[in-house]
Formats: sequence, structure tokens, C-alpha cells
Amino acid sequence: MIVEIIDVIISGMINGSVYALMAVGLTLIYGVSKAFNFAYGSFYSMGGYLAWLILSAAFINSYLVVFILAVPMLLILGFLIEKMLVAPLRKRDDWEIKVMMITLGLALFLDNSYQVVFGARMKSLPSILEGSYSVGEFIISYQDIVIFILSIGGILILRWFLNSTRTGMSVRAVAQNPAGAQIVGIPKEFVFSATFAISTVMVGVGGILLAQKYFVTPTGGWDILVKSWVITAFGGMGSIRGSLYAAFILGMLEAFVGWYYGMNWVLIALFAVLLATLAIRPQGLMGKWG
Amino acid sequence: MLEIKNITKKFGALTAVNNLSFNVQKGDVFGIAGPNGAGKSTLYNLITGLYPFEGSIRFNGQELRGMLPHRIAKLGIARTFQIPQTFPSLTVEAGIGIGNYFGSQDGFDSSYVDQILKFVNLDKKRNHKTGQLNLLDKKMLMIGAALATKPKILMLDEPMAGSNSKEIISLMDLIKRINQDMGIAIIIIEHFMKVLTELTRKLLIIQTGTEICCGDPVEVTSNPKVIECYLGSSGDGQITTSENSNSEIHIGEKNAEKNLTGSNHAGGK
Amino acid sequence: MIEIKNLNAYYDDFHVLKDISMTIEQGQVVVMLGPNGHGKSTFLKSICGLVRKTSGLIKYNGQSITGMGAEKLVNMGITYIAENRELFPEMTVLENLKLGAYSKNARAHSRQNLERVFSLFPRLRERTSQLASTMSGGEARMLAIARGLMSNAKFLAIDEPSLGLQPNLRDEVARIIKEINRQGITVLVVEQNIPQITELAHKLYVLEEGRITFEGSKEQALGNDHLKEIFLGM
Amino acid sequence: MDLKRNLLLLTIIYGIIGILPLFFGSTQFIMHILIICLIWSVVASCWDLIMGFAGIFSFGQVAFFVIGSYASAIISAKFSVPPIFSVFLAGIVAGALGILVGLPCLKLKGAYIALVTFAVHMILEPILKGDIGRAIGTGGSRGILTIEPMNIFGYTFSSSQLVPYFYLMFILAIICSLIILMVIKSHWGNAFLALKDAEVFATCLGVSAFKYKLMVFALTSFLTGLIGGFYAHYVGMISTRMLGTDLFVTLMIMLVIGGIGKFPGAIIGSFITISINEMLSPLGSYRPIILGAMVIILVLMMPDGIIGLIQKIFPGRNREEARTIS
Repeated sequence: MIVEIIDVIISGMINGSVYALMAVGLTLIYGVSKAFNFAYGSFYSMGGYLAWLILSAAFINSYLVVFILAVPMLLILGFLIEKMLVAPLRKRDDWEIKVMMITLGLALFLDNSYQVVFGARMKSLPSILEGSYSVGEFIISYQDIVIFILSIGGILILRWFLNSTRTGMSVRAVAQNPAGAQIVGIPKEFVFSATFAISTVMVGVGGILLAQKYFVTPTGGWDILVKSWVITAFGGMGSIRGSLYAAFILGMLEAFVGWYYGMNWVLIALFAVLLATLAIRPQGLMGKWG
Repeated sequence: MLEIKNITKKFGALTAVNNLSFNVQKGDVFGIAGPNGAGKSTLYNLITGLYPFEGSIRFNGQELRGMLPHRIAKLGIARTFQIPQTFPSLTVEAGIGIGNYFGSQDGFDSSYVDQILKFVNLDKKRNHKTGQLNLLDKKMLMIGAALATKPKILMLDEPMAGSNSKEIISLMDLIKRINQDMGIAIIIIEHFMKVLTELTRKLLIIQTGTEICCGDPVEVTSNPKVIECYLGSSGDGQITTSENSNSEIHIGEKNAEKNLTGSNHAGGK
Repeated sequence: MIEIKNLNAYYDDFHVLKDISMTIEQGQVVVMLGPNGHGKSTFLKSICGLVRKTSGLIKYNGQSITGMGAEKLVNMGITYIAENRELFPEMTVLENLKLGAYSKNARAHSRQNLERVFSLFPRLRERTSQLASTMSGGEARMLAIARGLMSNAKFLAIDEPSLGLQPNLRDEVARIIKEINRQGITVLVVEQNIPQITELAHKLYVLEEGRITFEGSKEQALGNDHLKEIFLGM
Repeated sequence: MDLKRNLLLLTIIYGIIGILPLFFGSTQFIMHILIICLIWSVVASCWDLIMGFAGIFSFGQVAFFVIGSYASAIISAKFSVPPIFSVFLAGIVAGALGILVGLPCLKLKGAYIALVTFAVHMILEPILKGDIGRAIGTGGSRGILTIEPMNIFGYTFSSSQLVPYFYLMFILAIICSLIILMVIKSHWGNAFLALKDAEVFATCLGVSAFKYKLMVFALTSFLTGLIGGFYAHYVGMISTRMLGTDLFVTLMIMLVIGGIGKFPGAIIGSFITISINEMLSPLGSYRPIILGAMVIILVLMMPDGIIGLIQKIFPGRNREEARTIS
């Protein structure tokens, strides 16, 4: 029993760390540009498929190569999508709803393209690191450890980027005061695109990491979109710290509910907790209105 | 009619309204002035139920604290805003109709809407979309919609801002008619001292949320403390229209309250 | 340094500025007065590339800058300092200042500009790690001006710098503008008749209903009955 | 657009739809598509009412449709209620749930509302498939396979003769459209627009955002649920497959094509969308890809939809006024 509970806690932590990475990406775009991206989950699947493609190329079988190739690809793709699909809408009064619609269209387009290109069958990816570490009855796989380290590492890199680089600071500036950002000469449009690109990378990397554990399917991203969304709303949309806490809380909740009641209840439990939280704090754990 | 007792409003560390008390009687014209950021608009927001506060506001004996804005509107307190608020998707007539249908205790009466349209001189533009109106007409529409709720008190927030001297005269005339012909009490925030001294019977000066002095407008404007707060010690004894403010057009900024706190936007920390 | 010809600006359908022409010489302090809501801020923002719908001609050092966005203009040395400060609330004073030096041109000089700013505003040096949102109105105003100076500007457009300030702080603002100007920066200030700042002006303009209704020296302004009427209590 | 223009447009639209059976009455396949078009036109119009007019980002429309269809199927089977009443009861069930979902949404804004309403959509499938669902008779993942066909006063509508079914749905759609039009053109409708334009001013004029937003939640979910019930009896079997993203996005395309907040654009949008969808069906798995691409292109190229296009080509009175003023 105790071993099982520890297992559940660990799996909650591991999933929580990847969710944190992905939820932070979602909250970042929302915080900076107030745009909501319905295709977020499709970028998750894209990460998984990219990894599968790269790994199934005969001469490559290293995850290092996967990251080296996939990250810039996702970055460029995210940037272009923002520039071509979201930016033109921003001039309109009703751009918020139009952005939701166009990204929903994009999600449909991408998901079904995966299905045509890769087939409906799920793809499995090799483990990033084989083997496991055990103390008595208790076992933790190296794979889990690496996933955890990489997710936390990704969040730390983002933190460093936002706090210490010029572009990162300009991202925060736009989030906090777009008019002020314009006054000091920050090119807002570029920041919007860059943020979108960064968030695409974050969810794509999340896809690469989780694909080893959960397979890649054409529509697997929806689950991730909804979970990231619940996490960001729970933590307060636009608040990075809120999303971090929320990711671990909800990751843990998911692990326990899934273990005790079955996976069917996970989403229901997540939404129940979210609704209860929003009923008390409509702005989420740490969010502000805006 | 309106009794305000010891109301205080804090935004975090900033005290926007600090322990203010005053009364407005039936048929009164009550003026409020003070430098920008003094908390005048916040005071209006408290009276109309937009923010919670400490203290007590009674209207005809009824406590307004904790009451929702639309209830307060229905009780007979109407207001305008510093930055003209209109409904760009609606016609002039529909905008005024909103006030009458939802705000008036007597229910909707299209002949009353007609009357108001004439009163604010918009009956020829009744089918225009409000986005197409000029600044003065927008203000008129805002006043008209407020009047359509058949208020007992009308609270005007800097009605003269952005108007030329001719428009100011016609607006002053309109305010007098609202007060005298319709018997509606008026509270007015204004920077033009001449408007205040001519219209009001009682004048309240506030600075950083606190009362500086309150009383007869002529006496108030010659109070050295008031002159100091407007001009600094080097003042020559005459009140000018020095400070102000927000109805200047901002890029992407609408909420006057934001200027108070200085921290405008939701932050991604 | 700046030459404006027939500038028109619109906000939605509203015609805010009507055929404004003006010349500002290098090293001057130009003050524009006008009642609230008559387009002063829009005028400054139009020069600084912050208003989208404009027509007319704006020249900076002989080069046309009409229609250029703020990103470019800040880099060329034209900086706007907002009336409502527009700071980054969840950032420290130092971060706000660093972002003031965002443009390429400013980055190269950011170190000496930071020193200059700290010597102008010694109080900011003590508070480098304070969050902007926790500052008082006066301090925030100083930070806004300081952030504007960080851009290595040659031309500063300052929007109602003494708005909402106590009288002693207004003197301080006037002193700083004078000092900034002494260091060779051309300044255009918009105000609603603050004697301390009007005092500094090499040239005065009055903007009413989107049109320039007066242009001249301080002395001419003092002798003008119309101005007295507008600003000294109708 | 004013009421007269709207009524005229509705009359033209329904006039054309109403005579279609004269030409296609004997072609079962086309009649079926027309009935489906009518069904979705109501759902899309409801979505337009809540999202386009009331400005509430509700993403639970398909969920309420499914709730209505399950409710009617279960009620008619379990309590042997005639379908004509169970459809109505299904509307009430959906409407009540709409109020329940609407309540927390009133305190929320923009993307949060989208999330909470979309949440209803997302958790509906596990609930219907899971133990709770099986307990109330949803048939789990199999769905409900035998649903009593519609019958009125002893006359049973049959799936072999679709023209009566068509006209039943036709009348229902007209009634729903008129209700929606009435709401849009009433003081309520004005209040929605006012709340969207300037919420604070509107509340200070006495508009209670709370009450009217809740009412629109109730009304749209009631109508959607009712039509969902009708759908269940019409097709005779339902499953949770309706909750897939495909249908959801198809519904959205109807709005994109018709124009958001441009009633009765949604009706035109649904006929066009369903037709395109049917035409694309030989393409198999390429169909949803094309639909997705269509959304993207349409949002970019035709942001105000068909009605926006019509207004551009035939500028009405409002435009002329705008010109005379400027």
C-alpha cells in the first residue's frame, strides 16, 4: 500500500512537472497577448510526431538529436503561425473570438493531417533512458527521472530567459503594460509572435517527453489542451507562478483520482476542483483581472 | 436625500477616498472639485455601487452599501462618466430606451423617450448609431440615457471636459433646466471653477481622497487651503483650471480608475 | 529639429487634431498649453508614432518621419513620456530603467545614461530593487521621466509631467526639465498652465479644439486677454 | 439591421427552404440532409445568440444538444412519455443545466467562460459512458440504439417518408428563429449589446448583467436541448460520438460562414456548411482537413461571414446614414 502511494505521488510529480512546462506556455501567451490558442494540443501531438519521425530515421536514435532538430522547427512554426493566422486578426474588435475560431480550425486541420500522414494507429517512442533505480520494493525508472529533470530544466530556462534576456524582459513588459512597452520602443507584434513561438516549443517538448510514456495519437492533444487550460485557469490565467503550483497540485490530484477511482474520473475531478476554486476566486489562485 | 457618512475606499496601499461625509438635499446642486487623482470619480463609483467600501451611504433613508449597481440605478441615482460612454452598436433612441426600460421604476414609456430625445436635442439623430456622434452629442446621449431612468439625483462627472466655451454655456443651461424644470438634484464634478461657482449651492473640495473644505462656493474658492492645493504656495490667489486629466484620448486606455493605481495591466510574473 | 506641417489626427471617427503646423528648434523647451480633452496628448503621441490615423508631414532633422512607428522613432531619439506614466508595475525600478534603454541606439549608452539618471534622481538609486507598483505618485512620475531619459533621446515629448503632483514636487519637475534641457535635449511639454513650467518655455503654443490658437513667447502670452480668459478661470 | 429587414430576410430564407420538398420530396437522401440542415441551423442560431449577441464565450452548445437528445430518448423510453412531450421536457432539462452552468460563468470573464462551458462538453462523454450514465440509461459507450420515432395525435412520422418530418422540423425551426429574433430585437437584445459595448454604463442605467446573461443561458440551452431531443427521435439512435471535435467545429464553421452576431446568417451558414460537408464526404479522411483549412481561410478572408458580405454589397440604411454624417 505504502509503495503504491509513493508510486502515485511520484507519477503525480512527474506528470505535474510536464504539465507545468506546458501550462506555463499556455499562460504565457494568454498573459502577453490575451489570445487563447485552441491548437495548443495539436502542437503537443506535433512534438510527439516530430520525435517519432526523427527517431525512425535510420541513422538517428538519439534524443539529443531530436531536441536539436525539433526545438528550432517548433519555434519557427509557432512564429509563422502567429504571424500568418493570429496577427492579422488582432486589428479587429472581436479578435478574441476570431482567434479562438481560427485556432480551432487549425487544430482540426492539424489533427486530421496527422491522421492522414501517420495513420490512426498510435505510435510508441523508445524510452529516453532505459533502466531503473530501486530501493527495496520501491522502483523509479530512469526515464521518469530524466523527464522530470528536463521539464524542470525547461521551466528554469524560461525563467532565465524572461528575467535576464532583453527579449525576455520585453515579453514581460508587454504582458504588464502594452502601452508602456510601445512607448519604450518594444515592437509589440514581434513580441506576440515570439511568445507564441516559445509556447509552441514548450508544449511540443512536453509532447516529446510524454510520448515515451503515453504514445502519440492524432487527437491525443485535446486531453492536454484541456488539462493545460484547467491548470492555467486554476492557477490564474497569465500568472506563471500560479500555473506552476497548479500543475503540481492538479498532477497529484490526477494521479490519486486515477489510481483510486479510475481514469474516467480524472477529468471530472479536475473540473470539479476548478469550478470550486473559481466559485471562490474567479481569477484563479494567483491571477489578476485584466 | 443622499447622506454620505464616513466612507473610505482603499486600493491596496492607496487610500482613494478617506473618511468623507456630506449630504445632498432635494433640489440641490452639489459641486465636487479637486486635483486629478483626488478620488472624485472613485467617490461616484462608490455611490453607484461599483466598488465595495467602508462607511455608510443612505438614499432616502435606505442604506446603499452592498447594493448592486442596477438596483441603485432603479432607486433613482443616475450618473454620467468622465470619458463619454455610449453604446456604439445601438442607435441613439435605443440607447436612451435602455435607460428608460431598465432604469425607470415606472416601466418603459416611448413618449417619455421622445421627450428626453428632444430635451437633449438629439431627436433629429435618433436613428444614428452612437459611434457616429461627435463628442458633445455623445455627452448629451449619456445625459439623456441617465435622465431616461427618471432619476432623483443625477451625478455628472466632468461634463465640461473637452468642450469649448459655447458648448459650456449650453451645457450649463441644460444642467440648470434639469435641476429646475425636472426637479432633479445634481452632483457635479468639475474643474472649471466658474461653472461650479455659478451652478452650485455647495462645493466640496477634496485632495488625495480627503476633504479640504466644504461650503458656499464663493467662500470655498477663496479659502487659502484650496488655493494652495490648486496652485502651490506661489499662487496669486485666483483659482485656475490647472489640473487635469483623463478625457484626453489615450491609446488603449479606457478605465479612468487605472490612473489612480498606476499599475495598469495584469502581469505575467 | 522638428518640423510639423498640417498634421491631422483621428481617433476612431473623431477628428482630434486639425491642420497643426509647428517648428521646434534644437535645444529649445517648447510648452503647449490647452484645456483638458482638446488633443494635447494626441499631438504628442502623433509625433512619437503612437497614433495610427494621422495625415500631414512631420520632419525630424530634415527627414520625414510621418507614419513611422514608435519602435523606429525611439531608436532615432524621439521619446514620449506618458501622462499616466505607463510603467511596468511588476518590475523593479532598475528593470524599468533597463527597458527604457530597449532601443539599439540606447543600449550602447545605457551605462552612462543610467549614471546620468541616478544623478538627476538620487532617490531612484536607493530604490533600484523596489517594484514600480509600490511607488508613490511622485516617485512613479520621476521614474517615468527617468525611463524616458534612458532611451538616449534627443527629443523628449513630456505629457503633463506635473499632473497630480504636490506643489513642491512640481518645482522639482520643473527643475529637472530645465536640467535635461541644459544637457542638450530638446523638450516639448504639454501642460494645463503650470507656472513653474511655463516659466521655462522658449516658445509657447496653445491648443484648443484641435487647433493651435496661439503661438509666441511667454511675454506675448501674458499680454493676451484670450489666454487669460481660458486659463485664469474663464 | 432593423426588424423589418430581418423579417424579410427570414421570410425569403424559409420561403426558399419551404418549397424545396416540391423538387426533392422523393429523394430521401436530400430530404434527410435538409432536415439535418434545419436542425443545425437552430443550434447554430442559438450559439450565435449567446456568443455573437450576448457576448458570452460559450462553448457548450454541442453538449446541450447531446444532453437534450439523451434526455428525450431516456424520458420517452423510461416513463413512456410521447416523444412530442419528452422533447419539450428534454428542453427543460437542458435549460436547467444551462442555468446551472451559467451561474458560475456570471462571475467569470472571456476565456474562463469558454473553459467552464467547454468543460461541460469534455466531461459529458465520460459521464455518459461511465457508471452514472449507464445507471440513468445512456447505454454506456454503445449509446441508445432504439428511440421511438416522433408521433403526434396518433400519426407516426416514419423514416421512410421524410416530407412530413421535414415540415415538422421546418415549423419548429421557424418558431425558434422567431423567438431568437424577438429576443435580439427586444429591449433584452439591446441590453446585450449595451453590456458588450459599455458594461459599467449599462449597469448604472439599471441593466442587471446577472439576470440577462442567465436568461440567455437558459433560453439557448432550452432551445438547443429541444432540438437535440427532436434529433434523437428523428435518427432513432444516439451515441457519444456526437461529442467529437468534428461536429463541434462543423457547427463553428456555420457561424463563421454566416457571420457572428449576424442573425439570421447562422441559418444560411448551416445550409452552406452541411452541403459542403456532404460534397466533401467522398474525400474521406481529407474532408476534416479541408474543413479545418476552410475555417482558417474564411476567418481571415471573410471575417463577417455571408451577411457581412451582403451588407457590403447592398449597404442598407445604416451605411447611408454614416455617409451623410461624415
